[in-house]
Amino acid sequence: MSDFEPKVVAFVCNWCTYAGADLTGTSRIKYATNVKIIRFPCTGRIDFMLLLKSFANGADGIIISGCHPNDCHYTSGNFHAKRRWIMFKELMDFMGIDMKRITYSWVSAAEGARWAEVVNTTVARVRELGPYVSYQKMVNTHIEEEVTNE
Amino acid sequence: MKIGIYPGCSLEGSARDYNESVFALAKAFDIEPVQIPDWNCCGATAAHNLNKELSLALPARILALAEKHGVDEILVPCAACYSRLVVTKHELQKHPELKNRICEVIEMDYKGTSKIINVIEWIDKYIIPKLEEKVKKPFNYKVACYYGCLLVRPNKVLNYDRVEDPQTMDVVMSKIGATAIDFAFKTECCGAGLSISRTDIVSKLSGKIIEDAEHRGADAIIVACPMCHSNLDMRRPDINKYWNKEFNIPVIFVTQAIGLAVGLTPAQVGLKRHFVEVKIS
Amino acid sequence: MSHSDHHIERNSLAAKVEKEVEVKAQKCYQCGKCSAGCPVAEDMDFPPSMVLRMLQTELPANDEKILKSHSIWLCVTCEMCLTRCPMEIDIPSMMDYLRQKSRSEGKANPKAKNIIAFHKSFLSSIKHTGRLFELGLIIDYKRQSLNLFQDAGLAPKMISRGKLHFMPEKLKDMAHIAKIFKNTSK
Amino acid sequence: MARIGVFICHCGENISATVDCGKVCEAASKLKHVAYATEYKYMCSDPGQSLVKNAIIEHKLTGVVVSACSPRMHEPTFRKATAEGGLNPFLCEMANLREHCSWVHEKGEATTEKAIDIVRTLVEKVKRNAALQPIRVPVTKAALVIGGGIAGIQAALDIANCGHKVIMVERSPSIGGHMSQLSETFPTLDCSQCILTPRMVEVLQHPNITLYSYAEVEQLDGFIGNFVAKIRKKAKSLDEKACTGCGLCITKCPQKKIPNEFEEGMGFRPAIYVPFPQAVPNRPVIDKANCTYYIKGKCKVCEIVCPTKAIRFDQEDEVIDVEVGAVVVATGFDIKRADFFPEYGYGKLKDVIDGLQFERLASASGPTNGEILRPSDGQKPKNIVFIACAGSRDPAKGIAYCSKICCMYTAKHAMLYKHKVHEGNAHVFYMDIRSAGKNYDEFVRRAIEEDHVNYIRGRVSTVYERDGKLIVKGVDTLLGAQPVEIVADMVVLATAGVANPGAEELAQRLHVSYDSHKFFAEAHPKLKPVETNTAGIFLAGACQNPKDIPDSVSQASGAAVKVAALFSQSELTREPLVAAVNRFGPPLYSTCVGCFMCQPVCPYQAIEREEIKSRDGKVIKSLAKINEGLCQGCGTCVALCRSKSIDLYGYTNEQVYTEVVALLNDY
Ligand SMILES: Cc1cc2nc3c(=O)[nH]c(=O)nc-3n(C[C@H](O)[C@H](O)[C@H](O)COP(=O)(O)OP(=O)(O)OC[C@H]3O[C@@H](n4cnc5c(N)ncnc54)[C@H](O)[C@@H]3O)c2cc1C
Ligand SMILES: Cc1cc2nc3c(=O)[nH]c(=O)nc-3n(C[C@H](O)[C@H](O)[C@H](O)COP(=O)(O)OP(=O)(O)OC[C@H]3O[C@@H](n4cnc5c(N)ncnc54)[C@H](O)[C@@H]3O)c2cc1C
Ligand code: SF4
Ligand code: SF4
Ligand code: SF4
Ligand code: SF4
Ligand code: SF4
Ligand code: SF4
Ligand code: SF4
Ligand code: SF4
Repeated sequence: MSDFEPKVVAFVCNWCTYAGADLTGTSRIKYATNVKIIRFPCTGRIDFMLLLKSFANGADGIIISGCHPNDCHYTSGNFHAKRRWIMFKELMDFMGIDMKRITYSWVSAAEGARWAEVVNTTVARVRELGPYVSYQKMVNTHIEEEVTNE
Repeated sequence: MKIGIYPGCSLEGSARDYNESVFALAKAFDIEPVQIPDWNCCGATAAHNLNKELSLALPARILALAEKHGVDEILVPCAACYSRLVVTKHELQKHPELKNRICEVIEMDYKGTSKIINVIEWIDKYIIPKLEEKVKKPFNYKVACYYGCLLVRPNKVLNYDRVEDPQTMDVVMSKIGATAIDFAFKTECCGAGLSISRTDIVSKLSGKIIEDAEHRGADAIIVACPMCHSNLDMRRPDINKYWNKEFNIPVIFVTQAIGLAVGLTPAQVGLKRHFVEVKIS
Repeated sequence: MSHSDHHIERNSLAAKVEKEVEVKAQKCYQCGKCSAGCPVAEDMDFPPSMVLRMLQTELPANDEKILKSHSIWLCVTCEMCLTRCPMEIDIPSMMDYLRQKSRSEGKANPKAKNIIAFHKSFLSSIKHTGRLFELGLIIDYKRQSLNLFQDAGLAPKMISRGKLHFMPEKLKDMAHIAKIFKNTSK
Repeated sequence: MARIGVFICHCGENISATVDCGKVCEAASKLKHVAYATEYKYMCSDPGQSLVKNAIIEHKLTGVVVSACSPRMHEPTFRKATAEGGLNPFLCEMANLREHCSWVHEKGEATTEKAIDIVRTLVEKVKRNAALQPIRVPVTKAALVIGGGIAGIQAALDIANCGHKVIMVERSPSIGGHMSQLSETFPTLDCSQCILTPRMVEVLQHPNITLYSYAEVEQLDGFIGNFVAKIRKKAKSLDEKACTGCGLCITKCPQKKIPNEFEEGMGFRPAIYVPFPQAVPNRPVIDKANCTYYIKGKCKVCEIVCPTKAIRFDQEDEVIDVEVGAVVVATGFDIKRADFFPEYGYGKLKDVIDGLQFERLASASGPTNGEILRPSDGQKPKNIVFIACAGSRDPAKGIAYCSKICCMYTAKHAMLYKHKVHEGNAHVFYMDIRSAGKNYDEFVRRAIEEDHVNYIRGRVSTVYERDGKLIVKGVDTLLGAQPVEIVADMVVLATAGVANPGAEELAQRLHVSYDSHKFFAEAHPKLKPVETNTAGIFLAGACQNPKDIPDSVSQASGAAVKVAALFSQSELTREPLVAAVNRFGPPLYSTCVGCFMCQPVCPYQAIEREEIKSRDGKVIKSLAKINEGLCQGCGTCVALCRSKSIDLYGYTNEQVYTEVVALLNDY
């Protein structure tokens, strides 16, 4: 287990967290290489089915991060994201998704250090949890069976 | 609809005059309110000063008794009791756990179904509709309607009339021919809670009310609360001494005024029991 | 996480008032409207807004002053302050709580002796008869307050006007009242 | 077949010191559909950019991935280079190897691996990019200014002076707003009319401004650059061209006892009237609700006396459409009126008045010609009490906010009183003195130190009348809440500044947001204080929150610049990263099921309803449709739509799902 390197996908908004992560870079603050970022215009755009898709494709952890409440570039995109997140979280919980693998956070364009912290704590936590094979197995077996049936 | 009456301790004692006028007036209008059997004291100021649970339990017993006897509407002529009962009902409705606890204390069921009305509401509902035809001797006086604290406060709970410059009693008085003057002390406190223990404060506060009413040329102060009455009437010698004045404006219960207007005698409405002589009528 | 998520243990009187009667002293912005309208403010050692200010400090010395104050006993629960307070601070309920606390901690102001004596006599009258027996109350109060001559003229006048009963009117179910008193005595 | 070019930047050593660029280049060149991969020291330099241009041509590239710094830094640079190479600029993507990789990780295999993952992801994305065209929206270079107070006047003049047409709509018969009612203004005490009237006249005479007074905006359709406003011009019962403004009708109208709004009810006006002598336009209107002729069918005195026969009793409201490219909302505010403060006798006691009434008393053109006289008996008040925060900062009365202007005008009132009634005493009950403006605190200090206004810190509990005097019961909290009782002749309440009546309806008609107190809401509290949520609609003045004149004027000029900037081009070009609801031919038309769940979540009201009609005009289906002029591309609707009928250009479902798969799978 000790050489397990978790794969973590980060869905971030362009205006706050993406810019915040840029600042982490400009400030040369180091963090784990395990996290890779996908840029969205706003957390409001994030379709939570993407989370399932990510887990199915081998992600061990996920970060969702956008502007702080009331600071959304589009005034209320992050608010709607948050609302949908609350609903979706319950659904995923019900479906047996391990919610400890998902971090939902706010990182502003000025919080470079905070982004590094969010990344590092998430990676550490997911490392602790180990690879999320149970989910991948479940989804992927299903696909393979379909393929062999053809 | 069954209308009950909760007289409260003072109507049985120091405010017998009020009691007599309420019942005489009811009779004149063919209403027969039934006393809530075996009622107890509401606990008044003393209870909530010293013991919160007791201050809810005592009124709760009264309300539970009313419910038990199928009373839909309880007339509470004493403003202090009225306030205690409404506040208790409100508190128990707001806090279900508290309600359960109080039900345990009083060992009775309580649902909160009976409506609690004060004397003005009662007059409004049962007397006013038939008043016009019955007025024999219009009450042609200038009156200062004194509401006191407990008829309108706490306003958010009682939800009765405007808390500043209330009007309901003024309107009732105008229906029997009186002129209600504008009066700055309508809802100032008379000091009721300190009635016996701090006569000096009571004399000061009650005196202000009397002074203002007299100053504005009122012939009488109209009240709807036995506490207000005892402070403004029975305490008059103390007040006069404290203020070094000779105030002699009479203090009349709203039910007495209406009673006189519909032809009841001063004795029937208990006027002779007053300390300050009522020269009018 | 909300801004108010500070989990600091507070043991002040203000914290107790907040817990017991849901009155948040910190909401008071010291406008003074309560004191301006309070009928007994001028007789108080600390007008209501000052009591709130002292609570806000959360200093033991101020808490002590409040519990030992005359003010809390002079408040007549007229509700004027609550009616007009812009922040809707329930001072009357707070005063009720402070009085009970003051007495249970044996800190009641000596000047309030008569006021407390009266309330006690009142309750004891109810305890024994279920209703208020006014003559009994006056006698008991005089005994407790040793204020024998106060109101000497009142009783005879009341009697002559049929306003004082000589015998208490007792409830039928006195046992019930006794139980209620017992159940609520902590 | 896609042919993607990958350009790996060293950024001097910024990237290459930790990322093995050669290895990334090699890996990139092996990716499916990558036709060309190269590395270079400074991609953003001129030779670097030429590298992209030439490669596009040489290798017939269909997509470009510049693997360098953050797209927030150089995306425009490389999109431009891509366009210069003859490719649609939206077919260029940037892989962030610097801020998100080389700068945040140590040198090593994992870092290079991550760089490769990032490049792969963007290669997959760019394959699915569409060649987008910038959205061009024509701009109607005329602005609508709603409200003719000082804010509206300032905005209108500024825009008009930039050479653009302005249509000003004012609800009342004259422009001027509250400022026209003021006597003198803080912090300099100059005469309000003297500085305002020239501005009002300028509006009337400006060749670029069309003024519709006694008019209201009934409806606003369209979007930035292309609005259509429906304006109702209320019937003035007057032919404005024929009327010379002689005023004969006004003096002869027998109906004289109508409370004068301009004088705040402290005077009367006839049924045909001009609100105040300096009114603009200076032509009367007939107040139909109070005119004897309209009520009883008889009178017509005005018509008889009018020398130019200008009266038109049969005139009807007229509704006109105007086309504008931008809107400035400047409808101002109001103050809390009577019966709000029963404990102070406001609305009941004649000598308890509000701030605007005091302004009229202090105004040389007011009902008392500038003498401070109390309304009840016309006596000069010897003792006057001002109560600040009357209703503001009072959650129990529903207003928790500070009205911002009243500390200042209260100090001004007390000062004016002292200047006019030398022997009088002025007392101010206050909670805090909020005077944070240039020369403001000095002004308040002057009232206290030089004019000896008695400031008492504490709130008043009650005001009642006794023997013609007003008893004011307060406390001095700085003296331990010591009671203060003042026997006053007059009490002035600085009542809360509130939203104008009708503000909520107007906001709904304009589709702009408003706060819980019905004040118009800005797009961002700090960085977009003059914009609204709706592109092309701007705010000026006290309609946003209570403000004084300097603040109102500054904001109005700010709004004017925003409008002028918009009008500086004849077309608006916008990034085409907007959402769209899918459409196909019959029988399905779209997968949109018409639930319209997306409509309320859009922060920009960009989602409209479209009706698909059959040949005979019957509505077959209602579908969501996105107005690309309004959409800002946040994508909230996309994530929300359950039938997946909406997609966002630049971030399509296909693109983002592919990114996830590519990021996690090394193939
Ligand atoms: C008592 C008092 C004293 C003051 N003293 C001073 C002072 O000394 N110095 C100072 O700097 N500021 C002072 N002010 C503040 C000053 O009045 C405001 O800053 C200023 O009036 C704001 O201008 P405005 O144009 O935003 O709004 P307003 O003056 O309110 O003008 C708004 C205009 O819009 C019109 N309108 C409203 N709704 C509509 C609609 N739906 N359609 C069309 N038109 C509409 C109105 O009729 C009005 O003409 C004082 C305010 C008060 C209340
Ligand atoms: C402690 C503190 C906390 C604050 N917190 C907040 C807050 O929470 N929210 C808020 O809204 N506001 C806050 N402010 C106020 C905020 O900082 C100012 O409103 C804002 O900075 C003003 O912006 P400015 O561009 O006018 O001036 P500045 O920020 O001062 O910028 C002026 C610029 O001009 C340059 N400059 C100066 N002279 C010359 C010259 N001769 N030639 C060329 N360049 C020159 C300076 O180097 C500087 O870059 C705070 C201020 C302080 C002091
Ligand atoms: S406002 Fe929206 S777009 Fe902006 S950074 Fe936040 S979540 Fe992202
Ligand atoms: S009125 Fe309310 S806010 Fe004002 S001082 Fe009293 S308690 Fe505090
Ligand atoms: S309730 Fe007590 S504190 Fe409040 S105004 Fe009345 S006497 Fe004063
Ligand atoms: S018709 Fe109307 S406006 Fe004209 S004079 Fe008569 S009342 Fe006045
Ligand atoms: S309507 Fe006629 S009378 Fe009236 S102002 Fe105009 S021109 Fe003069
Ligand atoms: S500006 Fe001054 S008077 Fe007005 S609400 Fe604010 S603090 Fe009160
Ligand atoms: S100087 Fe600063 S701290 Fe002092 S009152 Fe003004 S704004 Fe407040
Ligand atoms: S992308 Fe955002 S702005 Fe555009 S229509 Fe959808 S919700 Fe509205």
